[in-house]
Amino acid sequence: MSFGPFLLLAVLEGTVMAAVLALTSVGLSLVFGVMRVVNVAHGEFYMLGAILAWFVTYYLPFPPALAWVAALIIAPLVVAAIAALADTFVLKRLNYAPEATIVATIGLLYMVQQAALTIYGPDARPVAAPFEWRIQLPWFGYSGYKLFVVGAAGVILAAVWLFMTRSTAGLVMRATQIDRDTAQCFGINVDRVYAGTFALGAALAAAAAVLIVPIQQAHYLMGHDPLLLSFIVVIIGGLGSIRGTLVAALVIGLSDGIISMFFSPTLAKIIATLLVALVLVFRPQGLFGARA
Amino acid sequence: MAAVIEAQGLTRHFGGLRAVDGVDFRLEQGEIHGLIGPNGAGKTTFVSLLSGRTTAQSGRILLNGEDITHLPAYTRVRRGIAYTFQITSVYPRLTVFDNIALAAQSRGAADLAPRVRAVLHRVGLDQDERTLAGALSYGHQRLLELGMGLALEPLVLILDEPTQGLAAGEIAGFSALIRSLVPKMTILLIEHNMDVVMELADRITVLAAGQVLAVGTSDEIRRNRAVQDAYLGVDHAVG
Amino acid sequence: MTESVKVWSLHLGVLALVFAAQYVLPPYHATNLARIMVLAVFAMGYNIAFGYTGLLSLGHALFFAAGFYGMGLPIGLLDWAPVPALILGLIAGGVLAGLVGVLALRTAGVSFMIVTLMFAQAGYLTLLYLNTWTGGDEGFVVDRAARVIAGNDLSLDGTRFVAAFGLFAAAMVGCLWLVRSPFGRVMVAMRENEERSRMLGYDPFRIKLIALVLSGIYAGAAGAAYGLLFGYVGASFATIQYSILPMLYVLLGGAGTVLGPFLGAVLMFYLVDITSGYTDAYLFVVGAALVGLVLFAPRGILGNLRERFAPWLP
Amino acid sequence: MTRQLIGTAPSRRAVLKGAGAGLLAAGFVAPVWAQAAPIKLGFQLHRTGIGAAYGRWYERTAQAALKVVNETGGIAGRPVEIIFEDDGTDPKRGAEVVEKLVSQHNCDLIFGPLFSHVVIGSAPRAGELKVPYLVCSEGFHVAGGMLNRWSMQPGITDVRAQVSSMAPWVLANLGKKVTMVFPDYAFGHDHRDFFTAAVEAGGGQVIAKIAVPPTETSFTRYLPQIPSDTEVLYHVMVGPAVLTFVKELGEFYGTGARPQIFGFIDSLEAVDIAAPGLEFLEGSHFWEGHCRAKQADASDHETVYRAAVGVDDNGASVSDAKDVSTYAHMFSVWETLFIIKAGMEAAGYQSVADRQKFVEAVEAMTDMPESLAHVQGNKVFNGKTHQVFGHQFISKVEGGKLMKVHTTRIEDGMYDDAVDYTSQSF
Repeated sequence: MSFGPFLLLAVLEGTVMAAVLALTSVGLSLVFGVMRVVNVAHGEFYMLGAILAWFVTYYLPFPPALAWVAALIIAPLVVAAIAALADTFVLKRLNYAPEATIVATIGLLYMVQQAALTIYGPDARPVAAPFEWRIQLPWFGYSGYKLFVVGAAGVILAAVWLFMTRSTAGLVMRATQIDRDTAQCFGINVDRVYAGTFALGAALAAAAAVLIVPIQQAHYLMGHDPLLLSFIVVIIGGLGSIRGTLVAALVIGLSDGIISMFFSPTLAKIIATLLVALVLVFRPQGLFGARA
Repeated sequence: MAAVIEAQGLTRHFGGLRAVDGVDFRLEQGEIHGLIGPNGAGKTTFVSLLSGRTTAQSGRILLNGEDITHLPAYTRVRRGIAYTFQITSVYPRLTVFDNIALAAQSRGAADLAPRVRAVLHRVGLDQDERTLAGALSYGHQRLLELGMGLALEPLVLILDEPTQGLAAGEIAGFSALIRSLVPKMTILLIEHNMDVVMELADRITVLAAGQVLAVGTSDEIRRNRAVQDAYLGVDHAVG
Repeated sequence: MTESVKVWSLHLGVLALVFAAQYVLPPYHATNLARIMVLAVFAMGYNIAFGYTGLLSLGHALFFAAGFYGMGLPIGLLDWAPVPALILGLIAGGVLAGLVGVLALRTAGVSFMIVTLMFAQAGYLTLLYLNTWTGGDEGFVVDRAARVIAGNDLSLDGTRFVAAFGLFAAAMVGCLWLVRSPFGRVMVAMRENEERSRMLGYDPFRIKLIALVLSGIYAGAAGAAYGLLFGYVGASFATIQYSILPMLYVLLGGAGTVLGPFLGAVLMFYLVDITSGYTDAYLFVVGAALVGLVLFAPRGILGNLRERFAPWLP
Repeated sequence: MTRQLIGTAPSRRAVLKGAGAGLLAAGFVAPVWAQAAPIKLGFQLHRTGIGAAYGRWYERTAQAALKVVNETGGIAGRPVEIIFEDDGTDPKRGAEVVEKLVSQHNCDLIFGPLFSHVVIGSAPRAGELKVPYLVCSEGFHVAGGMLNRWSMQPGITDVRAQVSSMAPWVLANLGKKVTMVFPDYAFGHDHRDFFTAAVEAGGGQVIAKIAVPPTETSFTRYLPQIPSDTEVLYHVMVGPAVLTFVKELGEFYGTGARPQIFGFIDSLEAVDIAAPGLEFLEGSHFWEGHCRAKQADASDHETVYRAAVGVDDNGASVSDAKDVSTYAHMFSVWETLFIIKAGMEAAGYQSVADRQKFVEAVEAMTDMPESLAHVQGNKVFNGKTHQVFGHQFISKVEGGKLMKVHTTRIEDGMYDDAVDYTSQSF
């Protein structure tokens, strides 16, 4: 294939990846920003979203499109509820001590993963896309659903943006992020803000999974990769900075596709991982984040 | 007299705030030197510059004539500048012995136990060797903090508000202890309690808005009109 | 009885019991104990960094794997004798820990965890990338003929136990000596209050780097020994699981105690071994153990014991 | 651990046939062999971890084979028991499981693992314990000489044989210029190396080799690397993302021109070939170790086997048509159990003291004719390399079903011995 179409495909793929990555990473970033908690179980919330989507579409007697829409509503809600419980019964009791919460979320990761294996089983199962539509370009074909994913992710992100900037709840969250103690003095129920933030972060991951699951399959080990990638995005974007996270998701998503054109993909991953570590060492505020 | 520490044009700004602004300062061998000034005058920033906890933007710091401006804090400690914290900063989960030992072994591990016990004796904590530092009363923790400073066997001991939170009875003992340290050591004392400063200090430097307002003996400072206006009057009115 | 006598008799007593166990335990448990001892050495190394110095690393699998490959590659590719290969494995762990430390120790807390995690992940991918030599994900078998030291065949259960015990005993005595030394006290001071320690004249970077290198040497020694004693070197030992494993052992047994890592390794090993007999959900048990520990017993078993009954426990 | 003593219930019928109603009336219903100590076989099972999707079907096949063995007299008249232990698809745990099965459960031997790293990690311990270790892995590690005298692969052919025997047919029927897409780890490298060698030997050319990292979950961006003059696209993928790979391949080519596609069924193992998005596979070809869809010429044994395992004519579970089995691989578990039976009976196996005799008995095996014990087809065992050789199948997707179009000869997959285990000591 000649370079032009090759690049076009890389850009298309990169955009899809960026869209999904932005959703999962914003969730992670939100939790870190407001609560100062690094949630290692974030990938498992993503996985739960995908698995729940499978259950919903499998058992609801709706046509694929409707079943998928139902999954997009139900799965994030259920995952959010689970996250809120985890926050109330585990993280809150740890007073959100950074290191203890990391260890605890590692524990949660194992528990969720194993529960998924026991209940859902070891197989990778497909979820039918809400619609089947393929775009045929002169050089290659492309899934119309993937383009829809980009749009849907954009809509969800815009909604989150409006929520954070326009709604009272969003204002309260941002106030808590800036100064927890002062927020408490103003009568903000910080416990509830934290539980809500943790739930919202998890719900975003679950929503990303529902979007992706017609492209990939629901599998109990699928949370690992998005976790690492969203870590990378959140770090590059600057820990806790939502704007930086979005920019980083776009950059990482696009560059991933293009880099792997030039390097052995495994080598590309090694280099990318090392670069992220070095960014954290030498530019802890991230490449795009404002100074801490 | 020779200067142990000499600062020349020391400056440190935080954004628009001129915390320390071109301060010249001499600490003479064997003296107790008081450092006073209203809140926000830059006292803590100034001693942080001396001890190396903060880096200077310009100016020089000399220790016995040697330029230490760019040395990291831990090296300055080893060269003989000890700093005791304003907010008690002992290791609460370690024993009193270990707290002192950590300071003492910074000067070398030989004869550690006897040296630690000598310091404990000096600050009057002989009986508490095995106690966890966190279990000590606040006054004893201040003593422990001071003991850690002593165990470093420094040339200069910087005491950041050592009597803060102490009862009147404790302050007397504390003052006696400090007076016993000179002239072998040199003391730089930051203190809010004017009675303590006036009683202990051989000389006093007054900082205001990051600059030196006056230097002199306690009597000279008391009489200094500028100081009265800028500081003492306010202080007396409040206290 | 002075404290010193008490401490040494307790630890030497434990060592004597562990040594004697090989004559009492059925073969299955004796071999398990040999495995546990080597894993405990790894955990002791982790404990030096995390338990004593307060460095919560998520990248120790890298140093563990460095031991495996530092030992296995020279044997497999260059026909080295086992003893120099073991030593190279140990050095490899220390050198990698030093390299990672020089960079990662510029960060602290959460960033330190993530940076170490990233380095370990890069290390794992590198093992896959260099599959021509490392065997990639499959790994390779260490030739049985190469597992003989001075006529002692390490593939025999008795010899292996003694070899594992030798490493374990050396590691434990070394650890006990270290944490009771003045340097051990400074490590703890870094964990408790880095800023205060700096103002006592200690360079935090240097102290932490030394602790991390020592920790890496332990991990490397354990990895090299595990590969040599059990005859297999593989990239799976470089995965994140093997960074979490020693953390789990240490948290369970008691961070900052000399015997804690071993106790944690024994309990965790049998927790998995026994629960896997009843349910395939033993990972759930591991996860629940982690959550339960940080929630209800953050100091671990020996940590709690020390707090209540035995303040002298190192 | 799951204990399955199928000695009692299923065998009752068989016993009763001979025993007559009198015994039944007397309440004497226990099987005759209840007196004989059972033979205990350890099964190293990927119940959790990355291999769990295969493990589930391996366990199911083992249970089915066990039932048949016990119903037909057990091994040398003794009932057989299988003890399953989960290895988490992890080499360290794998070695511990070997230990546990042998030392704690006193199993006579061990079989069943699939994933190569588990096999390689566990085999040294099996050798030290001097316990037969029969793997169902299709890896080249046994015949490659990396393992030891106690490790054997008598139930399934290895990758090298599979791949080499495909090349002549692919070159003759699909095209000469081949592009390979494979996972960037050991299993994929075996494909790359052995298939490339075979293609070059046959006068063809591998024009591009596209290695995909094992952690990848999306593949479209690798696909433009397929050169446009490719005549045959050879693909093999494993892991949970296989369906994604095949779907994206379909999207990529869409309705445009595309090369011939030849895949290893591993890319679609446990996946319904009629899943939406896979329509483009119509007309493409697959290697199959065992034909998933029941073929017109299927033997009676095959019918019995499907019924016993509970698999329908499409290769899916009889209880859930969407639950597709790992049909192309799991027969190896079945056949291995029957080889264990034959080996033990030939060796006059009594107790663990006869383990060496058992290995020697298996080493002495050569021809394995198609039968209920060898449902996949007849095979030839090479005692020196401990590796079995057999037929391979090439199927074409026709009407959403895999229809067999070619069966290779056993000799097609043979190669020079890389090792002689019989010269090694026990």
